[in-house]
Amino acid sequence: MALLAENNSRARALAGGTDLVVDLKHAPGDVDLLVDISQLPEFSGIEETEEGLRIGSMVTFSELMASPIVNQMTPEIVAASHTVGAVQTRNLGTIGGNLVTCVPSADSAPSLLALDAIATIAGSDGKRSVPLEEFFVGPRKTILEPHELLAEILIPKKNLGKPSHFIKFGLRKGQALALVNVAAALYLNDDGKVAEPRIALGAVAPTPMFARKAEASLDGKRPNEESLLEAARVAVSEIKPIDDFRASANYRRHLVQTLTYRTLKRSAEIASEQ
Amino acid sequence: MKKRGRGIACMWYPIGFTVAANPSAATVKINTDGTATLLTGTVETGQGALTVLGQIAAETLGIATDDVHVVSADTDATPMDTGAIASRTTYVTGNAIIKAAEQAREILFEAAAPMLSVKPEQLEAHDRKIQVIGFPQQYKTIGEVAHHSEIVIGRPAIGSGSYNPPTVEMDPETGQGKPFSTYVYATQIADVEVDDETGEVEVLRIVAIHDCGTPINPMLVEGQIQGGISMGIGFALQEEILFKDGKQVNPNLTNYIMPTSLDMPELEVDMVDNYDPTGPFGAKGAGEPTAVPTAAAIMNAIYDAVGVRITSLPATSEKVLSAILEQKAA
Amino acid sequence: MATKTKEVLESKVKDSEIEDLTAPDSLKVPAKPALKPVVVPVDKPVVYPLDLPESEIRLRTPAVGQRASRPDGRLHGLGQTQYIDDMTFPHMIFAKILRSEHAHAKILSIDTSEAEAMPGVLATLTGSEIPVNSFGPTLQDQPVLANEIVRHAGDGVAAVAALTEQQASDALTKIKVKYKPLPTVFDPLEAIKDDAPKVHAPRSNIYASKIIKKGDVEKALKESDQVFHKQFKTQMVEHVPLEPHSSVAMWDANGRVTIYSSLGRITLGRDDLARTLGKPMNKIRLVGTIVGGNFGGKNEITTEPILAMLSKKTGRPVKGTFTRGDEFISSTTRHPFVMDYTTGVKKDGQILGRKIRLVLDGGSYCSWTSTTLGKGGILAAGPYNIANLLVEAHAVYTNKTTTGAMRGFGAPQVCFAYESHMDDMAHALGIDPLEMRLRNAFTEGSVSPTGQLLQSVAIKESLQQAAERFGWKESAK
Amino acid sequence: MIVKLKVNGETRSADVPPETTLLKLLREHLNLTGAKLGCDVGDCGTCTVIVDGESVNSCLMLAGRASGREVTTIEGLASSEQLHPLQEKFEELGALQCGFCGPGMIISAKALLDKNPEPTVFEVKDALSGNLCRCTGYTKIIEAILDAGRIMSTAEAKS
Repeated sequence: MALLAENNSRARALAGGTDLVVDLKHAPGDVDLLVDISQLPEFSGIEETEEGLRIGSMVTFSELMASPIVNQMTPEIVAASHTVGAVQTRNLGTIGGNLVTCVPSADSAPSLLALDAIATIAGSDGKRSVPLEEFFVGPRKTILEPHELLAEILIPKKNLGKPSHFIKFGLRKGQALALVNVAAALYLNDDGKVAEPRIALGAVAPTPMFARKAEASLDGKRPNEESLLEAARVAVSEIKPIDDFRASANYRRHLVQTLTYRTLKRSAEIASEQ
Repeated sequence: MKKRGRGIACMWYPIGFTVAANPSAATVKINTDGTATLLTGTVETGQGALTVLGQIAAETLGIATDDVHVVSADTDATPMDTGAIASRTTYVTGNAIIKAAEQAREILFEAAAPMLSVKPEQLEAHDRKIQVIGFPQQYKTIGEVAHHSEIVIGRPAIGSGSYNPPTVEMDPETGQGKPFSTYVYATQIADVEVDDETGEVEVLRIVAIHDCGTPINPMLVEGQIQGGISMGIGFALQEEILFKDGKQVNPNLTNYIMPTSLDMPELEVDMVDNYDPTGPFGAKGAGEPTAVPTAAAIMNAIYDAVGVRITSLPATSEKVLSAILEQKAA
Repeated sequence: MATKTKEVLESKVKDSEIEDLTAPDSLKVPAKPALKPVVVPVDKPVVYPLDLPESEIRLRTPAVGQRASRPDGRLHGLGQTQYIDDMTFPHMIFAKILRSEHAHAKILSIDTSEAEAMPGVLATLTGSEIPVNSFGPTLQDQPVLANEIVRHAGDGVAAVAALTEQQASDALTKIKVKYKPLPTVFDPLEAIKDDAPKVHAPRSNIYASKIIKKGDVEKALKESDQVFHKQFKTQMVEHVPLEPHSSVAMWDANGRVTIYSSLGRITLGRDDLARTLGKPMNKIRLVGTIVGGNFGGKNEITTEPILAMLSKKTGRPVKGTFTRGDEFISSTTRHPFVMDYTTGVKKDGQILGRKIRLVLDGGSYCSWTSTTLGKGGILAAGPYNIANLLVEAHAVYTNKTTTGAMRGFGAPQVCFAYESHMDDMAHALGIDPLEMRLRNAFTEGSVSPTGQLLQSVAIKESLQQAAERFGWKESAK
Repeated sequence: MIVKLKVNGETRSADVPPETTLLKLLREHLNLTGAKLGCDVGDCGTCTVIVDGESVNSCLMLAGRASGREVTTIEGLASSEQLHPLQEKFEELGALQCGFCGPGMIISAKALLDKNPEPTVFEVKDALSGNLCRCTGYTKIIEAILDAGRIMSTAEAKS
């Protein structure tokens, strides 16, 4: 970290390298110093602690998918990990790298957001924690200072096993970039009403985001077609999608509506099965 | 909701160049042990041409595939060839090889005739033997004959030949003429599922039945069909070079969307039983046509599933959804 | 690992032994020679079985009809197939090509002096140094390296040969090209208009046309029970061979040049090289290996004359391998088609007459457009008996990537149109799509759109066999 | 920088610039050209090798990171007596055409079968989604992998 701090903008931390090595090839002169952090023990490992499920930032997507704890407690994180790149990139790519790169379409972000994940940041002057939502500042921009690194992700204990569903929509099935990512999570009260709904969206705004108004519209309601559709419609009003060569903003709005409805519906089904 | 649909498309496709001469030449050298070397100027581009051409030479000489070694693609050493283009290799180069091999074989027949006390025209090459037609028990092995011809008589069994498909110039006013020697035919049927809320098209299964005349090597023909279909699926649903102000915006494999293993449906491919008397052992060709009807079959299946006619390719999920929404609005 | 890239690189240059320069005196010694990294120990050969028994199928007679395995298949599986980029030769150097960022512009000047002073650079090349700076299978309208006008963003304008690929790439950024932008046209339907900017001024943008005429189409349409019309369009597609184009050229003391190339057609490739290099054919040796995917995209020379000239300038083998980006922007692609179909049918589904207009986006150069136009036009009516037919097909230049040969030469485009059109008509007439096709399909002895008597026709058989295999009847809704 | 690693069971080392990828190290410094350069950015999979049991895109891994680790390339599969079952089945079924994707495909398949010798068709497709092929439509490749898996699990059951 001292190395990163003293070299400031000309230094980069190297995690899995699936994005950074490509960047270096495109602009070889931009970086003077690479610090390999992928093997740091304090940034690795998956474990259940008092606070919840701790995922080291240097955990690869393949490790996440193979982890019994993650499969059991947060299966949607496994599902989301499975949509990242292909086997070879999942073997190299880390969850921390995916979040720090901070592209709007980062596949790991929505399912983590939906479970109110917390990011722990390590700096030369100690550690701090922020809700993952605040970690993202803009496209390719996080709150990390040059001397700081993302150390770990924590899924709070109360959200382990929270009914959740994730859908990635891309232009093909293998190795796809997301046009839209949607993750939903919710509880059902004893009287069958929705509690603590979360709707997290990717690739439809400068950063991965919550659809807070949509969540509010669903909170306390029975999850029927009317309430779920209404939430999906409200979610569309909250996003700021762009037109690009992959898809129009309008199409992304359609997808958000359809996929928000589907993820909420599936989450509610899981909840009622429990 | 996901809706199922099926679509059929058939096609025809010519072998070789449009009118223009596109000859191939070949040389076949029979070794004194009865194995052979084939020289061809074509290039193996993955389709299995050299294997098929070796099989054609072997068949003409009555020997096995493995008995022929194929030398290719060196302008210093191999005869001219118009090349791996226009689905012409099996047909055009194949016919040239038959002529070359027949010429070499004729030398063996002439050497064997006195050995078997018959006339050369009474002989055939079969099962690594030169034998008397109708009397297969009267034979000499091809190795014995080749050795005798080269070492005793002093006449090495080497043959060369060339072939150019016969065509007739097209009339400039009406286009009437005979631009190609022969054509192949095919049908593909696609079974698809269309999500009418996202426009996503999933191809579940494609049945493809192709005519290539005699399949010289059915395994390689199947490979051509399967590969052609994957290219056809990309053309149908995903692939497009996009421009902004005249510059490509997706010149990479991240954003140029070609099918991955996960995008491929179940394929059932087979061949029509057919024989073209103008082709080598009845064969025509199989390279390009395999990619031709796929997109049309998929578009017809989309229509069958959700009732929208896609008139411009590729049928991206966005395009399909907007056609569905337009139809609902109308 | 914590590595200071820059520092390490600099220290490396200091420690380095200077590259052995055996090249002629005319060669400029690179200012900052890069090091040849030292390979330390063991270079054990790769191990694999040398005497496997042959598969029984390859030993069978008769040979035709056998599912014989491919001899190259084993080498592929072992990783032992030598593609061009796997080849190295002593003293081999690497070439890179600078490409135009403009879709249409006049080249005012090209200054390579700064690039020549870059570390590791041994030579540069521009179009004016190529003996005959044009090529193309039908029309020789394409420069090897553009030196007067660039016609699409991707035209090569200058080349660099250096000790490493990275040095060659770095040097490209130092070449200064001054352009004067010219008006552009990208849409083929715009390009076909009289007042459109001319891609090859003063010539018309329409550079090839084909007409096929049979019977009396207007009369047939009048006599039809129903007439259908629809326009179809297709997109530009890339071949995507997994192996990018690659070649190595080396000039020898007898003035012969040997070129190893990923070309799929060496005989005509040598013709093109003899022409562009101004050399007799017997002074050129073109060798192909197994091409790592072609699909029509490797049917023409691309960088081969450039590498040959750079080899002549440096006295070394010169390798040039496309990046994936080069593969997209500078190789050929599939023609986009705009297709207008008008078809008259009887109530029972019989096609009486068909009128077709095809406009092919020919991109910036002709390449294999004439063949695509011919095949597309001839095949456009489909495998059907149609007594009255008019096909009019035109290819037009645009300031886009060159379109050329690609698997099917226009057939996938027109098949998409005629088979979509066929289904529309079947649905409108209430006829099963399979039946609609069977009623019109060619049979043995049918006459093609060009008046050819067809033999070995198997279209109905393929339709029926496919329908049976699919379960067409059973799956009817 | 000096990179020392184990490649196909042999200890190898090379002095390379720090920005060298594992792919360049293998191809240019160790003369192992089985892994190919098809895109250089991790999209095509032709450069796939196994590092410590996991398949990776060697074009995305810096050589320095492979230091001290065990790398298996396509050249490490066969012995002087026999082909690897994957190589055998790929050849027998005509699974490869131009062959350029082949080494990467076989390495991805090996990484799969080493962990899961009896995969489903979906698992095979999923394991190959990072290896593009333009010739074959993947069909015969998938068949060959399933067949090779059967051979490998039978051989394992016998031993």
